Amino acid sequence: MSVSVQQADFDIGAEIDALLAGRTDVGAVATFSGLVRDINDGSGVHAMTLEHYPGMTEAALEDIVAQAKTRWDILAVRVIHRVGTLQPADRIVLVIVAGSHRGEAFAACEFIMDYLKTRAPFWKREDTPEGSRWVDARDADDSAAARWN
Amino acid sequence: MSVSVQQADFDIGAEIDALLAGRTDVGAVATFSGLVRDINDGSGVHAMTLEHYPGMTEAALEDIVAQAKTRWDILAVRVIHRVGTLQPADRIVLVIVAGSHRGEAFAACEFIMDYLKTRAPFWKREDTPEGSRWVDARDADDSAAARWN
Amino acid sequence: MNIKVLYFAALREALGSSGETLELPAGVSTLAGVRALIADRGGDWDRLAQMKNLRAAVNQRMAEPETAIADGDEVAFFPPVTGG
Amino acid sequence: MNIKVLYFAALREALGSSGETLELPAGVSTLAGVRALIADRGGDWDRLAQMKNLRAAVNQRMAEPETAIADGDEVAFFPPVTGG
Repeated sequence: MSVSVQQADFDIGAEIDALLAGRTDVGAVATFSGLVRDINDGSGVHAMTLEHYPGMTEAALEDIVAQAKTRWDILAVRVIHRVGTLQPADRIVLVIVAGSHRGEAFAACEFIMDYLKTRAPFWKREDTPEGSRWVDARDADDSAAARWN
Repeated sequence: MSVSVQQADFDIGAEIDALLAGRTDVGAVATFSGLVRDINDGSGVHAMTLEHYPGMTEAALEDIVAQAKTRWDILAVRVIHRVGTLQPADRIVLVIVAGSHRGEAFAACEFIMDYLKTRAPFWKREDTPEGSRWVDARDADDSAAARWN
Repeated sequence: MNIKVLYFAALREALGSSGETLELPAGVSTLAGVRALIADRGGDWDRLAQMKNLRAAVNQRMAEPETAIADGDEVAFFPPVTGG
Repeated sequence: MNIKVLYFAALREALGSSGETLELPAGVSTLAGVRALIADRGGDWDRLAQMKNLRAAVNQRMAEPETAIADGDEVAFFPPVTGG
Protein backbone atom coordinates (compact mmCIF):
# COMPACT_ATOMS: atom_id res chain seq x y z
CA MET A 1 0.00 0.00 0.00
CA SER A 2 2.93 2.38 0.41
CA VAL A 3 3.54 2.42 -3.37
CA SER A 4 1.03 2.86 -6.23
CA VAL A 5 1.46 3.14 -10.00
CA GLN A 6 -1.79 4.33 -11.54
CA GLN A 7 -3.44 6.33 -14.32
CA ALA A 8 -5.79 8.12 -11.94
CA ASP A 9 -5.01 11.45 -10.32
CA PHE A 10 -4.40 11.62 -6.55
CA ASP A 11 -5.51 13.96 -3.76
CA ILE A 12 -2.46 15.15 -1.80
CA GLY A 13 -4.39 16.20 1.30
CA ALA A 14 -6.32 12.93 1.44
CA GLU A 15 -3.12 10.92 0.99
CA ILE A 16 -1.40 12.77 3.85
CA ASP A 17 -4.44 12.28 6.08
CA ALA A 18 -4.57 8.55 5.27
CA LEU A 19 -0.84 8.13 6.01
CA LEU A 20 -1.16 9.89 9.39
CA ALA A 21 -4.51 8.39 10.43
CA GLY A 22 -4.52 7.43 14.10
CA ARG A 23 -0.91 8.49 14.68
CA THR A 24 0.21 11.02 17.28
CA ASP A 25 3.95 10.34 17.00
CA VAL A 26 4.53 12.23 13.75
CA GLY A 27 6.09 15.67 14.10
CA ALA A 28 7.19 16.31 10.50
CA VAL A 29 5.71 15.58 7.08
CA ALA A 30 7.78 16.33 3.97
CA THR A 31 5.93 16.08 0.68
CA PHE A 32 7.00 16.38 -2.92
CA SER A 33 4.75 16.53 -5.95
CA GLY A 34 5.90 16.76 -9.54
CA LEU A 35 3.74 18.34 -12.24
CA VAL A 36 3.72 18.51 -16.04
CA ARG A 37 5.18 21.86 -17.16
CA ASP A 38 3.96 23.53 -20.36
CA ILE A 39 7.53 24.11 -21.51
CA ASN A 40 10.64 21.92 -21.45
CA ASP A 41 14.04 22.46 -23.10
CA GLY A 42 12.61 25.49 -24.87
CA SER A 43 9.64 23.80 -26.53
CA GLY A 44 5.96 24.06 -25.69
CA VAL A 45 4.51 20.84 -24.28
CA HIS A 46 0.81 20.20 -24.83
CA ALA A 47 0.74 16.63 -23.58
CA MET A 48 3.02 14.08 -21.96
CA THR A 49 2.75 10.30 -22.04
CA LEU A 50 4.38 8.16 -19.37
CA GLU A 51 5.38 4.63 -20.32
CA HIS A 52 6.48 2.19 -17.63
CA TYR A 53 7.58 -1.39 -17.06
CA PRO A 54 4.66 -2.96 -15.20
CA GLY A 55 5.76 -5.04 -12.24
CA MET A 56 9.28 -3.65 -12.16
CA THR A 57 8.08 -0.11 -11.44
CA GLU A 58 6.30 -1.20 -8.28
CA ALA A 59 9.25 -3.37 -7.22
CA ALA A 60 11.74 -0.55 -7.86
CA LEU A 61 9.68 1.95 -5.89
CA GLU A 62 9.25 -0.49 -2.99
CA ASP A 63 13.00 -1.04 -2.98
CA ILE A 64 13.70 2.71 -2.93
CA VAL A 65 11.29 3.17 0.00
CA ALA A 66 12.93 0.28 1.85
CA GLN A 67 16.35 1.87 1.36
CA ALA A 68 15.06 5.20 2.69
CA LYS A 69 13.68 3.46 5.79
CA THR A 70 17.06 1.85 6.39
CA ARG A 71 18.95 5.13 6.03
CA TRP A 72 16.70 7.41 8.09
CA ASP A 73 14.59 7.08 11.20
CA ILE A 74 11.25 7.74 9.52
CA LEU A 75 7.76 6.52 10.39
CA ALA A 76 5.70 6.22 7.19
CA VAL A 77 6.11 6.69 3.44
CA ARG A 78 3.70 6.95 0.52
CA VAL A 79 4.69 7.05 -3.16
CA ILE A 80 2.29 7.43 -6.10
CA HIS A 81 3.40 7.66 -9.73
CA ARG A 82 0.99 8.18 -12.58
CA VAL A 83 1.26 6.62 -16.05
CA GLY A 84 -0.56 7.28 -19.33
CA THR A 85 -1.25 10.62 -20.99
CA LEU A 86 -1.19 13.84 -18.95
CA GLN A 87 -1.70 17.54 -19.68
CA PRO A 88 0.27 20.59 -18.44
CA ALA A 89 -0.35 21.24 -14.72
CA ASP A 90 -1.37 17.60 -14.16
CA ARG A 91 0.24 15.87 -11.20
CA ILE A 92 2.78 13.15 -12.09
CA VAL A 93 4.30 11.93 -8.84
CA LEU A 94 3.76 12.22 -5.10
CA VAL A 95 6.16 11.34 -2.27
CA ILE A 96 5.13 11.78 1.36
CA VAL A 97 7.52 11.05 4.24
CA ALA A 98 6.36 11.25 7.86
CA GLY A 99 8.89 11.31 10.69
CA SER A 100 9.49 12.51 14.20
CA HIS A 101 11.74 15.39 13.11
CA ARG A 102 12.06 17.45 9.95
CA GLY A 103 15.69 16.70 9.05
CA GLU A 104 15.04 13.01 8.44
CA ALA A 105 11.72 13.64 6.68
CA PHE A 106 13.24 16.16 4.25
CA ALA A 107 16.31 14.03 3.51
CA ALA A 108 14.33 10.83 2.93
CA CYS A 109 11.81 12.61 0.69
CA GLU A 110 14.55 14.10 -1.48
CA PHE A 111 16.44 10.78 -1.57
CA ILE A 112 13.34 8.94 -2.76
CA MET A 113 12.79 11.47 -5.54
CA ASP A 114 16.44 11.37 -6.63
CA TYR A 115 16.49 7.57 -6.72
CA LEU A 116 13.09 7.38 -8.40
CA LYS A 117 14.35 9.69 -11.17
CA THR A 118 17.29 7.42 -11.98
CA ARG A 119 16.15 3.90 -11.00
CA ALA A 120 12.40 3.49 -11.49
CA PRO A 121 11.51 2.37 -15.04
CA PHE A 122 9.34 5.23 -16.31
CA TRP A 123 9.87 7.05 -19.59
CA LYS A 124 8.34 10.37 -20.68
CA ARG A 125 7.34 11.26 -24.21
CA GLU A 126 6.32 14.87 -24.86
CA ASP A 127 4.01 16.19 -27.57
CA THR A 128 5.30 19.55 -28.81
CA PRO A 129 4.47 21.74 -31.86
CA GLU A 130 7.56 20.17 -33.49
CA GLY A 131 6.20 16.68 -32.93
CA SER A 132 6.48 13.94 -30.34
CA ARG A 133 9.83 13.28 -28.65
CA TRP A 134 11.21 11.09 -25.89
CA VAL A 135 12.59 13.08 -22.99
CA ASP A 136 16.35 12.71 -22.52
CA ALA A 137 17.70 11.70 -19.14
CA ARG A 138 19.30 14.67 -17.38
CA ASP A 139 22.89 14.59 -16.12
CA ALA A 140 21.65 16.66 -13.16
CA ASP A 141 19.49 13.72 -12.08
CA ASP A 142 22.48 11.36 -12.11
CA SER A 143 24.45 13.86 -10.03
CA ALA A 144 21.55 14.27 -7.60
CA ALA A 145 21.31 10.50 -7.11
CA ALA A 146 25.08 10.06 -6.82
CA ARG A 147 25.40 12.38 -3.82
CA TRP A 148 23.63 9.79 -1.60
CA ASN A 149 26.32 7.13 -2.26
CA MET B 1 -1.23 36.60 1.15
CA SER B 2 1.87 34.41 1.05
CA VAL B 3 2.09 34.40 4.87
CA SER B 4 -0.64 33.80 7.47
CA VAL B 5 -0.58 33.54 11.26
CA GLN B 6 -3.88 32.14 12.47
CA GLN B 7 -5.65 30.05 15.08
CA ALA B 8 -7.63 28.10 12.47
CA ASP B 9 -6.49 24.82 10.97
CA PHE B 10 -5.51 24.70 7.29
CA ASP B 11 -6.18 22.30 4.41
CA ILE B 12 -2.89 21.31 2.77
CA GLY B 13 -4.43 20.15 -0.51
CA ALA B 14 -6.53 23.29 -0.85
CA GLU B 15 -3.53 25.52 -0.09
CA ILE B 16 -1.42 23.79 -2.76
CA ASP B 17 -4.26 24.09 -5.29
CA ALA B 18 -4.70 27.79 -4.50
CA LEU B 19 -0.96 28.46 -4.88
CA LEU B 20 -0.82 26.69 -8.26
CA ALA B 21 -4.15 27.98 -9.62
CA GLY B 22 -3.86 28.97 -13.28
CA ARG B 23 -0.15 28.13 -13.50
CA THR B 24 1.38 25.68 -15.98
CA ASP B 25 5.02 26.59 -15.33
CA VAL B 26 5.41 24.73 -12.02
CA GLY B 27 7.23 21.41 -12.20
CA ALA B 28 7.99 20.83 -8.52
CA VAL B 29 6.14 21.44 -5.27
CA ALA B 30 7.94 20.81 -1.96
CA THR B 31 5.76 20.94 1.13
CA PHE B 32 6.48 20.69 4.83
CA SER B 33 3.95 20.40 7.60
CA GLY B 34 4.75 20.23 11.31
CA LEU B 35 2.44 18.50 13.78
CA VAL B 36 2.07 18.32 17.56
CA ARG B 37 3.62 15.06 18.85
CA ASP B 38 2.19 13.34 21.91
CA ILE B 39 5.66 12.99 23.41
CA ASN B 40 8.62 15.37 23.65
CA ASP B 41 11.86 15.04 25.63
CA GLY B 42 10.45 11.91 27.28
CA SER B 43 7.22 13.43 28.60
CA GLY B 44 3.68 12.94 27.41
CA VAL B 45 2.17 16.04 25.85
CA HIS B 46 -1.58 16.45 26.03
CA ALA B 47 -1.78 20.02 24.75
CA MET B 48 0.50 22.72 23.35
CA THR B 49 -0.02 26.47 23.40
CA LEU B 50 1.71 28.70 20.89
CA GLU B 51 2.39 32.28 21.93
CA HIS B 52 3.60 34.80 19.36
CA TYR B 53 4.52 38.45 18.87
CA PRO B 54 1.69 39.82 16.72
CA GLY B 55 2.95 41.96 13.87
CA MET B 56 6.54 40.82 14.15
CA THR B 57 5.64 37.20 13.34
CA GLU B 58 4.13 38.18 9.99
CA ALA B 59 7.04 40.55 9.23
CA ALA B 60 9.62 37.88 10.14
CA LEU B 61 7.93 35.25 7.98
CA GLU B 62 7.63 37.67 5.03
CA ASP B 63 11.33 38.46 5.41
CA ILE B 64 12.26 34.75 5.44
CA VAL B 65 10.19 34.15 2.29
CA ALA B 66 11.82 37.15 0.58
CA GLN B 67 15.27 35.77 1.43
CA ALA B 68 14.33 32.37 -0.01
CA LYS B 69 13.16 34.03 -3.24
CA THR B 70 16.49 35.86 -3.50
CA ARG B 71 18.53 32.72 -2.96
CA TRP B 72 16.63 30.29 -5.21
CA ASP B 73 14.82 30.49 -8.51
CA ILE B 74 11.37 29.63 -7.16
CA LEU B 75 7.92 30.63 -8.39
CA ALA B 76 5.55 30.79 -5.41
CA VAL B 77 5.61 30.32 -1.63
CA ARG B 78 2.94 29.91 1.04
CA VAL B 79 3.57 29.86 4.80
CA ILE B 80 0.91 29.32 7.48
CA HIS B 81 1.68 29.15 11.20
CA ARG B 82 -0.97 28.48 13.80
CA VAL B 83 -1.15 30.04 17.27
CA GLY B 84 -3.23 29.26 20.35
CA THR B 85 -3.87 25.88 21.95
CA LEU B 86 -3.40 22.67 19.94
CA GLN B 87 -3.74 18.94 20.63
CA PRO B 88 -1.46 16.04 19.62
CA ALA B 89 -1.69 15.34 15.85
CA ASP B 90 -2.87 18.91 15.19
CA ARG B 91 -1.09 20.75 12.38
CA ILE B 92 1.18 23.63 13.52
CA VAL B 93 2.92 24.94 10.44
CA LEU B 94 2.77 24.64 6.65
CA VAL B 95 5.38 25.67 4.09
CA ILE B 96 4.75 25.19 0.36
CA VAL B 97 7.35 26.07 -2.27
CA ALA B 98 6.59 25.80 -5.99
CA GLY B 99 9.38 25.92 -8.55
CA SER B 100 10.40 24.76 -11.99
CA HIS B 101 12.69 22.04 -10.67
CA ARG B 102 12.86 20.00 -7.50
CA GLY B 103 16.31 20.96 -6.24
CA GLU B 104 15.38 24.60 -5.71
CA ALA B 105 11.95 23.76 -4.29
CA PHE B 106 13.38 21.33 -1.70
CA ALA B 107 16.21 23.65 -0.66
CA ALA B 108 13.99 26.72 -0.31
CA CYS B 109 11.38 24.78 1.68
CA GLU B 110 13.98 23.44 4.11
CA PHE B 111 15.65 26.88 4.39
CA ILE B 112 12.33 28.52 5.25
CA MET B 113 11.66 25.96 7.99
CA ASP B 114 15.19 26.28 9.42
CA TYR B 115 14.97 30.07 9.52
CA LEU B 116 11.41 30.05 10.84
CA LYS B 117 12.54 27.82 13.73
CA THR B 118 15.23 30.27 14.82
CA ARG B 119 13.97 33.71 13.72
CA ALA B 120 10.17 33.88 13.83
CA PRO B 121 8.87 34.94 17.27
CA PHE B 122 6.76 31.94 18.32
CA TRP B 123 7.07 30.16 21.66
CA LYS B 124 5.66 26.75 22.59
CA ARG B 125 4.36 25.78 26.03
CA GLU B 126 3.52 22.11 26.57
CA ASP B 127 1.05 20.66 29.05
CA THR B 128 2.40 17.38 30.43
CA PRO B 129 1.42 15.15 33.38
CA GLU B 130 4.24 16.90 35.33
CA GLY B 131 2.73 20.30 34.60
CA SER B 132 3.08 23.05 32.05
CA ARG B 133 6.53 23.93 30.69
CA TRP B 134 8.04 26.21 28.07
CA VAL B 135 9.83 24.31 25.34
CA ASP B 136 13.58 24.93 25.25
CA ALA B 137 15.20 26.02 22.00
CA ARG B 138 17.15 23.16 20.43
CA ASP B 139 20.82 23.46 19.54
CA ALA B 140 20.02 21.32 16.48
CA ASP B 141 17.81 24.11 15.17
CA ASP B 142 20.62 26.65 15.49
CA SER B 143 22.95 24.28 13.61
CA ALA B 144 20.33 23.71 10.91
CA ALA B 145 19.89 27.45 10.38
CA ALA B 146 23.66 28.13 10.47
CA ARG B 147 24.42 25.83 7.52
CA TRP B 148 22.71 28.32 5.15
CA ASN B 149 25.16 31.14 6.05
CA MET C 1 12.14 60.04 25.39
CA ASN C 2 9.52 57.31 25.74
CA ILE C 3 9.59 53.78 24.39
CA LYS C 4 7.24 50.81 24.54
CA VAL C 5 8.69 47.61 26.02
CA LEU C 6 7.20 44.12 25.54
CA TYR C 7 7.99 40.79 27.26
CA PHE C 8 7.06 37.38 25.85
CA ALA C 9 6.70 33.74 26.85
CA ALA C 10 8.70 32.46 29.86
CA LEU C 11 10.13 35.94 30.45
CA ARG C 12 6.66 37.51 30.47
CA GLU C 13 5.53 34.92 33.03
CA ALA C 14 8.59 35.35 35.24
CA LEU C 15 8.24 39.15 35.26
CA GLY C 16 4.47 39.05 35.65
CA SER C 17 4.29 41.71 32.94
CA SER C 18 3.59 41.67 29.23
CA GLY C 19 4.93 45.19 28.77
CA GLU C 20 5.20 48.77 29.87
CA THR C 21 5.88 52.29 28.69
CA LEU C 22 9.32 53.42 29.75
CA GLU C 23 10.82 56.88 29.95
CA LEU C 24 14.50 56.71 29.11
CA PRO C 25 16.92 58.89 31.05
CA ALA C 26 19.47 60.88 29.06
CA GLY C 27 22.39 58.70 28.04
CA VAL C 28 20.39 55.54 27.35
CA SER C 29 20.46 55.23 23.57
CA THR C 30 21.06 51.54 22.77
CA LEU C 31 19.29 48.25 23.29
CA ALA C 32 22.01 47.23 25.77
CA GLY C 33 21.31 50.43 27.72
CA VAL C 34 17.58 49.68 27.91
CA ARG C 35 18.28 46.13 29.06
CA ALA C 36 20.60 47.34 31.82
CA LEU C 37 18.17 50.05 32.90
CA ILE C 38 15.39 47.50 33.44
CA ALA C 39 17.65 44.85 35.02
CA ASP C 40 18.96 47.40 37.54
CA ARG C 41 15.54 47.53 39.18
CA GLY C 42 16.58 44.27 40.85
CA GLY C 43 14.33 41.43 42.00
CA ASP C 44 12.74 39.52 39.11
CA TRP C 45 13.89 42.26 36.73
CA ASP C 46 17.46 41.07 37.23
CA ARG C 47 16.54 38.18 34.92
CA LEU C 48 17.16 40.51 31.99
CA ALA C 49 20.79 40.66 33.07
CA GLN C 50 21.06 36.96 33.97
CA MET C 51 19.46 35.39 30.88
CA LYS C 52 22.45 34.47 28.72
CA ASN C 53 20.31 33.60 25.72
CA LEU C 54 17.98 36.64 25.94
CA ARG C 55 16.78 37.77 22.51
CA ALA C 56 15.43 41.19 21.59
CA ALA C 57 13.71 43.04 18.78
CA VAL C 58 13.49 46.75 18.02
CA ASN C 59 10.46 47.82 16.02
CA GLN C 60 9.67 44.17 15.33
CA ARG C 61 13.05 43.29 13.87
CA MET C 62 15.67 41.13 15.59
CA ALA C 63 18.22 43.47 17.18
CA GLU C 64 21.72 43.45 18.68
CA PRO C 65 23.00 45.07 21.91
CA GLU C 66 24.38 48.03 19.97
CA THR C 67 21.11 48.71 18.09
CA ALA C 68 20.19 52.40 18.53
CA ILE C 69 16.94 53.28 20.31
CA ALA C 70 14.86 56.35 19.37
CA ASP C 71 11.79 58.01 20.81
CA GLY C 72 8.63 56.00 20.16
CA ASP C 73 10.45 52.73 19.46
CA GLU C 74 8.94 49.37 20.33
CA VAL C 75 11.47 47.16 22.12
CA ALA C 76 10.76 43.49 22.90
CA PHE C 77 12.67 41.01 25.09
CA PHE C 78 12.09 37.26 24.91
CA PRO C 79 13.69 33.81 25.16
CA PRO C 80 14.98 32.00 22.04
CA VAL C 81 12.06 31.24 19.71
CA THR C 82 10.60 27.73 19.49
CA GLY C 83 7.99 27.83 16.73
CA GLY C 84 7.61 25.60 13.69
CA MET D 1 17.18 -22.43 -22.77
CA ASN D 2 14.43 -19.86 -23.36
CA ILE D 3 14.14 -16.35 -22.02
CA LYS D 4 11.65 -13.54 -22.41
CA VAL D 5 13.04 -10.23 -23.74
CA LEU D 6 11.28 -6.85 -23.43
CA TYR D 7 12.02 -3.47 -25.04
CA PHE D 8 10.75 -0.12 -23.75
CA ALA D 9 10.26 3.49 -24.79
CA ALA D 10 12.45 4.90 -27.59
CA LEU D 11 14.16 1.51 -28.03
CA ARG D 12 10.79 -0.26 -28.39
CA GLU D 13 9.76 2.25 -31.06
CA ALA D 14 13.06 2.04 -32.94
CA LEU D 15 12.96 -1.78 -33.00
CA GLY D 16 9.25 -1.93 -33.76
CA SER D 17 8.99 -4.60 -31.07
CA SER D 18 7.91 -4.62 -27.46
CA GLY D 19 9.39 -8.04 -26.85
CA GLU D 20 10.00 -11.60 -27.90
CA THR D 21 10.79 -15.06 -26.65
CA LEU D 22 14.37 -15.97 -27.36
CA GLU D 23 16.10 -19.33 -27.40
CA LEU D 24 19.67 -18.93 -26.21
CA PRO D 25 22.43 -20.94 -27.89
CA ALA D 26 24.88 -22.79 -25.68
CA GLY D 27 27.56 -20.43 -24.38
CA VAL D 28 25.30 -17.41 -23.90
CA SER D 29 24.95 -17.10 -20.12
CA THR D 30 25.25 -13.40 -19.26
CA LEU D 31 23.33 -10.22 -19.96
CA ALA D 32 26.21 -9.02 -22.16
CA GLY D 33 25.92 -12.25 -24.16
CA VAL D 34 22.18 -11.75 -24.73
CA ARG D 35 22.76 -8.15 -25.79
CA ALA D 36 25.42 -9.19 -28.33
CA LEU D 37 23.27 -12.05 -29.63
CA ILE D 38 20.42 -9.66 -30.45
CA ALA D 39 22.64 -6.85 -31.81
CA ASP D 40 24.36 -9.32 -34.17
CA ARG D 41 21.12 -9.65 -36.16
CA GLY D 42 22.12 -6.32 -37.72
CA GLY D 43 19.81 -3.64 -39.07
CA ASP D 44 17.83 -1.87 -36.37
CA TRP D 45 18.92 -4.52 -33.86
CA ASP D 46 22.44 -3.11 -34.02
CA ARG D 47 21.11 -0.29 -31.82
CA LEU D 48 21.57 -2.60 -28.85
CA ALA D 49 25.30 -2.50 -29.56
CA GLN D 50 25.42 1.21 -30.43
CA MET D 51 23.42 2.67 -27.51
CA LYS D 52 26.12 3.75 -25.06
CA ASN D 53 23.62 4.48 -22.30
CA LEU D 54 21.55 1.31 -22.75
CA ARG D 55 20.07 0.08 -19.47
CA ALA D 56 18.88 -3.43 -18.67
CA ALA D 57 17.00 -5.39 -16.05
CA VAL D 58 16.93 -9.11 -15.30
CA ASN D 59 13.80 -10.39 -13.60
CA GLN D 60 12.72 -6.80 -12.99
CA ARG D 61 15.87 -5.72 -11.22
CA MET D 62 18.50 -3.37 -12.67
CA ALA D 63 21.35 -5.55 -14.00
CA GLU D 64 24.97 -5.32 -15.13
CA PRO D 65 26.67 -6.83 -18.23
CA GLU D 66 28.03 -9.71 -16.16
CA THR D 67 24.65 -10.59 -14.61
CA ALA D 68 24.02 -14.33 -15.14
CA ILE D 69 21.03 -15.40 -17.23
CA ALA D 70 19.06 -18.59 -16.51
CA ASP D 71 16.27 -20.45 -18.24
CA GLY D 72 12.93 -18.64 -17.90
CA ASP D 73 14.46 -15.26 -17.03
CA GLU D 74 12.83 -12.01 -18.06
CA VAL D 75 15.38 -9.63 -19.58
CA ALA D 76 14.51 -6.02 -20.45
CA PHE D 77 16.46 -3.41 -22.42
CA PHE D 78 15.63 0.30 -22.31
CA PRO D 79 17.02 3.87 -22.40
CA PRO D 80 17.87 5.73 -19.17
CA VAL D 81 14.69 6.28 -17.16
CA THR D 82 13.00 9.70 -17.09
CA GLY D 83 10.12 9.43 -14.61
CA GLY D 84 9.31 11.57 -11.64
